Amino acid sequence: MKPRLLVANRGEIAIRIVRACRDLGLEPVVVFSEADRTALHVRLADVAIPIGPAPARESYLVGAKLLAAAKQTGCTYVHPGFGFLSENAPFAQAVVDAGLVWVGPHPASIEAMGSKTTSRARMQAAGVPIVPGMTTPASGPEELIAFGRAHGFPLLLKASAGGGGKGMRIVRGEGEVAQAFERARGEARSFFADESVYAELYVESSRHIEVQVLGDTTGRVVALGERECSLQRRHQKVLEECPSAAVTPEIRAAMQDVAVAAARAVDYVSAGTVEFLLAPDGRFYFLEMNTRIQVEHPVTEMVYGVDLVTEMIAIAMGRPLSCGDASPRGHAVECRIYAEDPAQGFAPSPGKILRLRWPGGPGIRVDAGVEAGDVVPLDYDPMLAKIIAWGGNRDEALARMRRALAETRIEGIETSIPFFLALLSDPDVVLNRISTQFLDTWRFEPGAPDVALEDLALVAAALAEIESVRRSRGAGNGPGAPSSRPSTSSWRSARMPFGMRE
Amino acid sequence: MKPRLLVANRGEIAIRIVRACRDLGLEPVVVFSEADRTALHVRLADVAIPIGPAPARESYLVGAKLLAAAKQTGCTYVHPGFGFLSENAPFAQAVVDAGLVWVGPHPASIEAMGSKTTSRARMQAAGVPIVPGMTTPASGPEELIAFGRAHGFPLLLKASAGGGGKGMRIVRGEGEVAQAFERARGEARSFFADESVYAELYVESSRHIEVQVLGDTTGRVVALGERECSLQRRHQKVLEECPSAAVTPEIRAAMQDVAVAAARAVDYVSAGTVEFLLAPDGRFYFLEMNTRIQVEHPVTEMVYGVDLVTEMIAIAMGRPLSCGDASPRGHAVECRIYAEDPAQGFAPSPGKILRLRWPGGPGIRVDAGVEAGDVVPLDYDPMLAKIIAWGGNRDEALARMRRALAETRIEGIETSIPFFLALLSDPDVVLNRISTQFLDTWRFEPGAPDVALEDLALVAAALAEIESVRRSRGAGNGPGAPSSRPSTSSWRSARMPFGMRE
Amino acid sequence: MKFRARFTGPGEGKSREIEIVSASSPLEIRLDAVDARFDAQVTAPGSFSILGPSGRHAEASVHREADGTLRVHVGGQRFDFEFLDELTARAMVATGSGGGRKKGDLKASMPGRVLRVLVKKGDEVVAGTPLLVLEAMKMENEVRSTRAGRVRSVDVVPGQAVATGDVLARFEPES
Amino acid sequence: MKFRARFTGPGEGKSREIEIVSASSPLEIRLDAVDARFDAQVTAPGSFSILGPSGRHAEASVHREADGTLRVHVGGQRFDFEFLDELTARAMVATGSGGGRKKGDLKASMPGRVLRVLVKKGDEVVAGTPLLVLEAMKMENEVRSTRAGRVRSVDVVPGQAVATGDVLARFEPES
Repeated sequence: MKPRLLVANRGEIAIRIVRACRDLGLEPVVVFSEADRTALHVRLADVAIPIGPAPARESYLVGAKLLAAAKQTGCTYVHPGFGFLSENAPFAQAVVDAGLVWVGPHPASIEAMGSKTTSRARMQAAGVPIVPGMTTPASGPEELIAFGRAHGFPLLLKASAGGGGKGMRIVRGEGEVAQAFERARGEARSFFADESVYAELYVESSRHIEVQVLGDTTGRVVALGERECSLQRRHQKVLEECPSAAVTPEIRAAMQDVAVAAARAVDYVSAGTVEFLLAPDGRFYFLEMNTRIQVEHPVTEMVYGVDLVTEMIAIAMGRPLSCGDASPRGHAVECRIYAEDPAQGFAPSPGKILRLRWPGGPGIRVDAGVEAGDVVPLDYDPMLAKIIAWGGNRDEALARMRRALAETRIEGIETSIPFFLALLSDPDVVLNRISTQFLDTWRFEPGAPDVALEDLALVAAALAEIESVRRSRGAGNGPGAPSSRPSTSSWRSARMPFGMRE
Repeated sequence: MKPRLLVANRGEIAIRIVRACRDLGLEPVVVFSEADRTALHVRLADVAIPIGPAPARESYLVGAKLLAAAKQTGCTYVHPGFGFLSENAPFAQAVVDAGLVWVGPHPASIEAMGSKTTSRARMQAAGVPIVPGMTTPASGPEELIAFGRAHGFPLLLKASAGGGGKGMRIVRGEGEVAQAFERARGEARSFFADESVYAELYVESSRHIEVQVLGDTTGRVVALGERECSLQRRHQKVLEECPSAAVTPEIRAAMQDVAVAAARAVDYVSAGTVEFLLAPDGRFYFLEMNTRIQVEHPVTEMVYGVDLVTEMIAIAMGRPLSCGDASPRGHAVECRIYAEDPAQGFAPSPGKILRLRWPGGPGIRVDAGVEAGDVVPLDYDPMLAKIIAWGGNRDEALARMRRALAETRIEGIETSIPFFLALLSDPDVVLNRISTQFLDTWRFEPGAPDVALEDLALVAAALAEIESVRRSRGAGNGPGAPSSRPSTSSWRSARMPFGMRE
Repeated sequence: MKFRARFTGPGEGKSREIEIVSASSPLEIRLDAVDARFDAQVTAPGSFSILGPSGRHAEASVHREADGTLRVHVGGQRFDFEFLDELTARAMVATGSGGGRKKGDLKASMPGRVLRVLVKKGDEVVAGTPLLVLEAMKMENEVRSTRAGRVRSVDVVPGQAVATGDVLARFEPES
Repeated sequence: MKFRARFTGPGEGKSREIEIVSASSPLEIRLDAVDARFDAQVTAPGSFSILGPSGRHAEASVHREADGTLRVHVGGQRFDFEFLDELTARAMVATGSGGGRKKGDLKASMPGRVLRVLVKKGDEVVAGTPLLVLEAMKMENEVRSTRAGRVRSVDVVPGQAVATGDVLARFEPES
């Protein structure tokens, strides 16, 4: 019998892992909550085990249920995907303790990188550059001025007890320090009941760049280039590229060395990502390490010609790295297609997908979690799919992505595709003039309506209306009766296709 | 306004050209016969022109209609795809004469390579190796024996007026010559009313290997490696690879040089393919040159990281080659998915596609000409799509292809997918022990039924039957009424899905 | 059959007239009182392949939204119409009424759970005033006012689950 | 409801019994008189997601062929059944008859045009004898006999268009 691997996840990444298993000759076992009984990751599976109610905390987040499913089906391996329990060190340990193989880093590596403060201290000790900052609260304005003189302005004042951007304040010169210190303390007190504040160097117009690393059980650790992830909305990546057009060969070499050093410092095994903040002057600083596969891993795969998920599994089997010598070719870009309406402030748009066409042809890869007819549940992340486009260079990759997005048809729910079509036509994006702040101010404007299309739309609407009237008169029993009947589901009543004669 | 390009083809290759236009910023104009009014290549188009009745000789093969469509829509370029008029020198000339740009080689190059005998003579003059053969009919057994002594046995006796394998006879030694000569003459007389026969060297266990070439208007000609196309059924390629696992670096270098020399000999511009017969001893012989894009071009694209169709268009625009320095990476394999039933001797299986799922994920490319709901017409080639799988090496590419084929679901018509799944599991195919004769004797056997699957199938059939009975009693007016109604179409009556409650 | 289409999405307020003289093949259509040549083929329920003048082609899909709007996806763009038949259109012209939609109601554009209500009865709001926060798909979504007015009633409470189209609050518009 | 399934494709001639004790959730099924646990969900008309013992899962789609056969695509495999309900099954056992299909008829398995007819009434054929040539999708397709027998009638002529299921010829089987 083939060795079995438990896929401890759902949706698109579960399908990604199912495919990796099949490519390697393993048999994947999937799990599903009650909301996912007929989800695509189950439909594609040969073995599927129920693990409880829809809420993730009662199913996908319950380690004991996942372990029971693995035991029941005779699995040898457990792959956590991303999200859910993927960076949960106690679960990774429980998997190991149960005699199973965890497809990921040692629990201790997850633990070491799990806390932002601990990991920074450990990285600093390993010689990894971090954003210069005070390690204790500022005693007063003088200490802030001294810090500014040592590291340069602007500074970012932060509440020691803070988070989520609250109580943060940018200080652009010595003259602003005294007033800013008082205000930041006041805000810290009112938000967090703790007036301690400290300063970091504030890096303006910075980019989010991350390096893919892979380590095997022989102790070898390699870096497979970087990804450009600066286009973020609400701190959520929306579009990623490989390589970054802002990263020179020198920066890349230095960043890769640092990333490998960071991984080595925690005895890293498996695939991981070291995130950096890249300043416009080329300096870069460690942010954090993600001890799992990333959503955006396909852009690296297409450029380096590797399969990171099969590599993770092979490493977990004890095999040495097979892609240590991979070299980059061309450029890849990924768009995360979400069920949300960019014309309505990105409001979630769950519901039934009435029509669906994914793009195809040269340079296009689609990793989808849904098909036509599927209902996108409210219970989980609204990512429907990732569309990845490869081209010989960045311009070709962007052109192919625009073509692929225009070819895609998703009806019944709204998606982020119109947003991406507008974003990818923006001159700043085309010319790579972006930073992590770019989308804070960029506004989505749907393109001007095409007059010829408006005519075609009117014709379609009028024909549908006539059919609708005809049908309501004829009581729907003739040959032109609706082939899709209304049901009581709110999705369907909200978005009902016209029943037309074929 | 964007420059426009007329896509003088239909189906999958028309869509391939539409995508290339969009990737380059050109506007494609498609044409359609009455059978194709709602075909996918039309549905994906922004501009579509009708060119007449279903039979190709009244639509896609009528040059004047294509030229009129190009004129009417202000096209600058005409891309012929493959098949139809793609290797028709008079049509290419008519395009040029109409002041349009032909996306392909000079009409004179098409002409020069169009006749098998003329092209061989021309290639021989250019120093290209061809299979040793007599250029005049054999006067008697003595001449055949002399030829055999000069070039070796076995010989292949052929009728001078012949074709299609009729009247051919293999002669393995001098002792067989006399009798074989008499029989071959007799067959030639009865089949072709002409008893002339001649001999060629017969190359046993040979492979069909072809080299991709590209020439631009500056006179540069490059070769982009070879494709392995030995797996053929009825002289029709069914599965292609890049590179060929039988081609050593030395053979590749020599073959590429010969292919470039062959192309130069006819002043070749655009993409073309030089086909060779490769003997087990490593010697190779020119067969013919295809002066157009090939069906199997995607395997070269995936391995070399190039886009041959945009390259053809760019060359037609007068641009220099952009991919002359491309180098290979990994291995790609293509399966041509046909609407035919391998369990019924590959009988055509046209009809309505009721359900369709294409594969996705890493390393998979799908170039499809149809979607769910489409009716595959009887009028044209039954190729539905090409599935292409890339992997780091041949084994990985084959594993991914098996996974992709297993993931694919096409219902309502039969397809060649079960045939490919069996073929790709054959040890001879896996170990690359193939030749052009391989499929002559290989027999498709569906895999042994899986007992657990049989149980699941029984449950599904019983539930469908119960619903069917329930429905016929309830007259179909309840909430569980059929959502797809029977119609009078023969496709639909032949293959009717059960109407089940959702 | 003649329709007056009032645009409710992009190009809101615009109005055009379409008359289907014959819906069977070949189509006879008058657009804003001018004869126009189109060919429309149904490819699936509510889906059309439409050929217009000069070979212009697009796929169009028509859906009816919960509020009766016709939403057409065509060539990557989206158009929303309200269709008024001849009688309704004439009546509207006569009474000057704005059609059947109650513009004073705030309806849920998605299903979710009310996390916070940020306004109360009698509050004055302007375009952009945050009204309440809905949770759906693991995200908080602030619902803002699109126009100025006064809150007439708040119809939900924190913690309440709502479905698409449920009335969340009612307004008395300014002027 | 109890069915006797006779396999007509791979595994031809095999027979199994399935009883759906309850078709509503949870399913109650007896396979060959043994209770079995399955969960079946309809994912589209005629399409099911079926979970069997030990988590074994597959998608299954059921189509009814022109001759009444139930064709099930499941997990990449294809099964063809004839279903006999209890009465028919009992009658079959009583009479020893072979079910409703006329095995002596050669039917068109595809639509096409008859190019050539290679046999005539009274000819003896064996398994593999070419009977006629059909043209479809630009290809010539030789239709061969699957068994030995004598031609009772040829029901088509060259040039004739045929639809799937049309009778092409009739046979008197040997013995």
